[in-house]
Amino acid sequence: MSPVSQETGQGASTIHEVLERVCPVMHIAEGFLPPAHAVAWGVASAPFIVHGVRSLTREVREHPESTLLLGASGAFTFVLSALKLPSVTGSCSHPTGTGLGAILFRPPMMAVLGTITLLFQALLLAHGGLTTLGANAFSMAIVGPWAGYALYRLLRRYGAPLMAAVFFGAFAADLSTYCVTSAQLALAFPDPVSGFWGALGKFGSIFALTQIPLAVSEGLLTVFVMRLLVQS
Amino acid sequence: MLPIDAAAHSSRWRRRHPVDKAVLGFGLTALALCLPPWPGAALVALTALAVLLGPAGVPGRRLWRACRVPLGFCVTGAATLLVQVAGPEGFLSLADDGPARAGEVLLRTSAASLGVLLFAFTTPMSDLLPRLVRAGVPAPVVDVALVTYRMSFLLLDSVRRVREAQAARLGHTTRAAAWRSLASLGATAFVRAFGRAARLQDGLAGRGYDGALRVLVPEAGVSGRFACGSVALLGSVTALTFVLEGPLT
Amino acid sequence: MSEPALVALRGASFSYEDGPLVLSGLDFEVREGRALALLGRNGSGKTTLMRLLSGGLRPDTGELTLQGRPVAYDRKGLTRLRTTVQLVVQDPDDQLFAASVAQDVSFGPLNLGLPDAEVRARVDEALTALDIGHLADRPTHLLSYGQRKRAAIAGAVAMRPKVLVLDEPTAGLDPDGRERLLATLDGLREGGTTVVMATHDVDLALLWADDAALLTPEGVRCGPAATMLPRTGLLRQAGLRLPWGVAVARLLRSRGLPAGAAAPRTPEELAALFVPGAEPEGAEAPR
Amino acid sequence: MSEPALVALRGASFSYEDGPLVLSGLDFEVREGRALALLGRNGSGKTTLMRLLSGGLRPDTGELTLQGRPVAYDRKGLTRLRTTVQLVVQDPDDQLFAASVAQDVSFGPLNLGLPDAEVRARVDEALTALDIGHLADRPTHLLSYGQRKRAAIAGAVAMRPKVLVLDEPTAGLDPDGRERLLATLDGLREGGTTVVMATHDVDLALLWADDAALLTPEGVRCGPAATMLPRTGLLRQAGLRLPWGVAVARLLRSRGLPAGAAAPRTPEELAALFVPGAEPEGAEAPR
Repeated sequence: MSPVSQETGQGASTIHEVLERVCPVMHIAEGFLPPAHAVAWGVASAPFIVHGVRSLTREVREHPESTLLLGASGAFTFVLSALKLPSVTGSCSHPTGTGLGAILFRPPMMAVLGTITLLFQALLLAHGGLTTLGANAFSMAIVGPWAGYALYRLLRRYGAPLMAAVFFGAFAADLSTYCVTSAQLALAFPDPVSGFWGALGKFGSIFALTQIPLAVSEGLLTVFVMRLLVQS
Repeated sequence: MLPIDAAAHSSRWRRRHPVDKAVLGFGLTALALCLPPWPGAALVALTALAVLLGPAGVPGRRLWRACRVPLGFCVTGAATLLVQVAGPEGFLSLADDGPARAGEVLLRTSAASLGVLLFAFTTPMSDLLPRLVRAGVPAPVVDVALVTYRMSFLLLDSVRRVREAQAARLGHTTRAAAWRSLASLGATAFVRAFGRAARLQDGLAGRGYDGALRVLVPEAGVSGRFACGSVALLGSVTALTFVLEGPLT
Repeated sequence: MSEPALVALRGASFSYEDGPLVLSGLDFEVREGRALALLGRNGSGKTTLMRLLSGGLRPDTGELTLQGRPVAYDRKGLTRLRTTVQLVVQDPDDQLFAASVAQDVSFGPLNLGLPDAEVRARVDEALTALDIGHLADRPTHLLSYGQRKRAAIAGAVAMRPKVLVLDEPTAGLDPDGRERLLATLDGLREGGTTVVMATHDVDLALLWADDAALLTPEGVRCGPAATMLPRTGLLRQAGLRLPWGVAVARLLRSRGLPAGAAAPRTPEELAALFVPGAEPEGAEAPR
Repeated sequence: MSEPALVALRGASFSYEDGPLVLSGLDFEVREGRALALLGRNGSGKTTLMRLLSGGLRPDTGELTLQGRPVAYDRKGLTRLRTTVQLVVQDPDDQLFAASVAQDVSFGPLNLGLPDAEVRARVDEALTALDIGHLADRPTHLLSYGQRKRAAIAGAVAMRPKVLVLDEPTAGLDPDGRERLLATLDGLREGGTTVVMATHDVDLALLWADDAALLTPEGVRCGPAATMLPRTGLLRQAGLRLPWGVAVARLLRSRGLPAGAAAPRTPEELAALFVPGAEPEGAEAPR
């Protein structure tokens, strides 16, 4: 394969490259968490996912045509998280898509769509994992969307302009996702000396601090996309 | 397309019931998590690798390519275990048991990943998703997942073509252009996804679409022999771990 | 013919929400066993007409009848309609939703409430009719365009419709693929299915169809293909051109070469008009 | 011609990841001012070849040259390539991503870093060339298929490429739309753009192209359209049929009617082969 490379700033030419050649995906990998933690995060996610499944089932029962629309939303979430995000600092990452998804489809739906996306990423791309599905769902499909959506609604209620609310919503969704990931890792691997807080510092500086510029990028992207969507 | 997906559809074990492959693959993953990493996870990894490359017939190159992805995360994550914060030797210092912990985590992750990959490389989504209903997942969720799966490929394809068209008009040469391109790519993907859904709705109406996506599950039986063999294999790995644990540690 | 048409629209008008009238006071019928080509320019309402016929849209005024009886747009009426008329849209991706070909084809029969064994039999039958039995377990997203097109048609055929309506079935196919598809359609016709096809291609219509229906601004004009398609004025109204053979025969005739009045459908038929004789080697008919 | 080709591939091979070789050891060139038709069956690699020419893909081996100089796949080299060769893909929706037609067409010129006035001038020029000046402010999703196709071509034309490569530009257009598009392409050619077109339609290729390139399993075979397209064996290798006019002329000739050796492109040319004389009324040429 020799598609014209990303590095020269040109288009990717195979899906494979669009997806994974460029930069790492920040899902907790298969088997990375000890069994007790994996189970605990699964239990913590369960009520949110069950709640999401209930509202999805209700939605489909009331509006049968929404099956296809929800499927389209899922595909959009999946594809969005596969795009490459140019960062303001030059490093790169994928958008989480959780902020945009939460604003467009609401957090309960995102709990289900996000989990489906994570399942596909685990089985089709080896991103993330099944044993860590609970933990990843908690950060990406639950905390991220809820945090982003909450901030978005709050800002809107206090009269912030739409695009400002969208920016901070997406920013918060992205950043909170990675803060939770760092905390999950710190809980599983406390520092031998300074314990949880030291570990949080370590993981945070790798997974959350480096994410701040990327969260800015995701906020900007979300604003641009929303602006185009509002236009058309 | 997606290499794991393509491999699964042409897998030698394609005809096996997903439960067969789940018992073996997820069993190995469970062992990787539960057994002591040394020598347990190492044994699990070796077993999974042997099954993948041997009887399951997965090409080594494809497997390696799929493995590279999680490895990046694991190495970064494991590296943090090498250092400790605020110890007696300064703010950041090497942790005494760092290499051991990092090694254990790497072993466990690799072994667990190989177990899931054994399932993923041999079981296409078309065999798995419709059966989830029988496993208790509500049908509407499975339907949505089914559409998500199908439409993701269409959408990825569109996104690939749109990106290339943008590149052809120099859409990635400057940072401003790259942002402009990415934003319109995201918006296009959204519009495309919902346009597709609307047209699919019309396309399916004639065949009686009423919101439920009923499909016939491929015929395949759970093989008692395969399941017994898998359990026996898992048992031997466990036993071997406990036998070797003493001498090796 | 006193027998009622298999499917017919009587005085049907239709407009999309907030849009202008697409079809107005339209009469149109599909007769059993007659291969029918539906011709007209882009935007003339071909697709709308096909969706009205297959129940995807409901006429604003006028009615749709099946074997003389008006269609009721309730569950029972629609089921009757769907087992009589099946539409295959132009883009196969608008019809394929499932992860594998066999699963997709099974969707319609399952919705009819048939038992699994019967569904499986229908799926096999449809895949065989479309010559894609070997693709049954293949995922739809790994198929070529031509294969996806066949899979989409198989999904409709599995409903065992009396009438199969195809929107531009040969669009995007290369000459070989086109020829194979036409052969497949001939097979379906022999099996008793009435086939209707929308197309831009007058040469194809003349070659393949018994009857031609032309959508003009003045309404739809139907008749035997061999008498409809040489009518220059009518074709011009429908935004179409004369078929090649007809155009050449007319030119040669007007220049004094003697020839019959038939509308030649292939180069062979055209040549035979002028010089009756055995077929030579090496000259293949474009279809 | 000793002048180097405008664009050329030399010994180019390409395969998609994990896939078989699509093209191997391919030599292909586009000569300035020659209308070139690229023909071949589905899956023969037409689209891949066009993506290689326009820099969307990079050959695994061999090289792409612009006016004799190899293309460097860095930012500067690709910019040079993309201001020389522009590809218009088959589905216009893959190329239209801005909200309005004018915005979409301005995308390329803006990325060239041109001043606003110049961008505006280029957009106007491109819209005029494609005859869609009146659609400038229309949202792209409200356009008809033919209009979207024109808008997509305008986006490429606004880059002022020396070579415009079009993938099946007439697919999905009705005869009128097709004729208008061909007239537009003639206009672009008169303006100095070299046009390359991939198509399945041998009649169209014979009518429109100066040169024809046939993709066969043995490689690509190029030559003047009038000598390439009557070659039955070569066409069969490429999965194609003889053009209508050629097939009829050959049949008539083989039956003893006297005629020249030319490949007739229209019914008129065909008729004139046998009965030279004035054009009669009422028989229009299908294009």
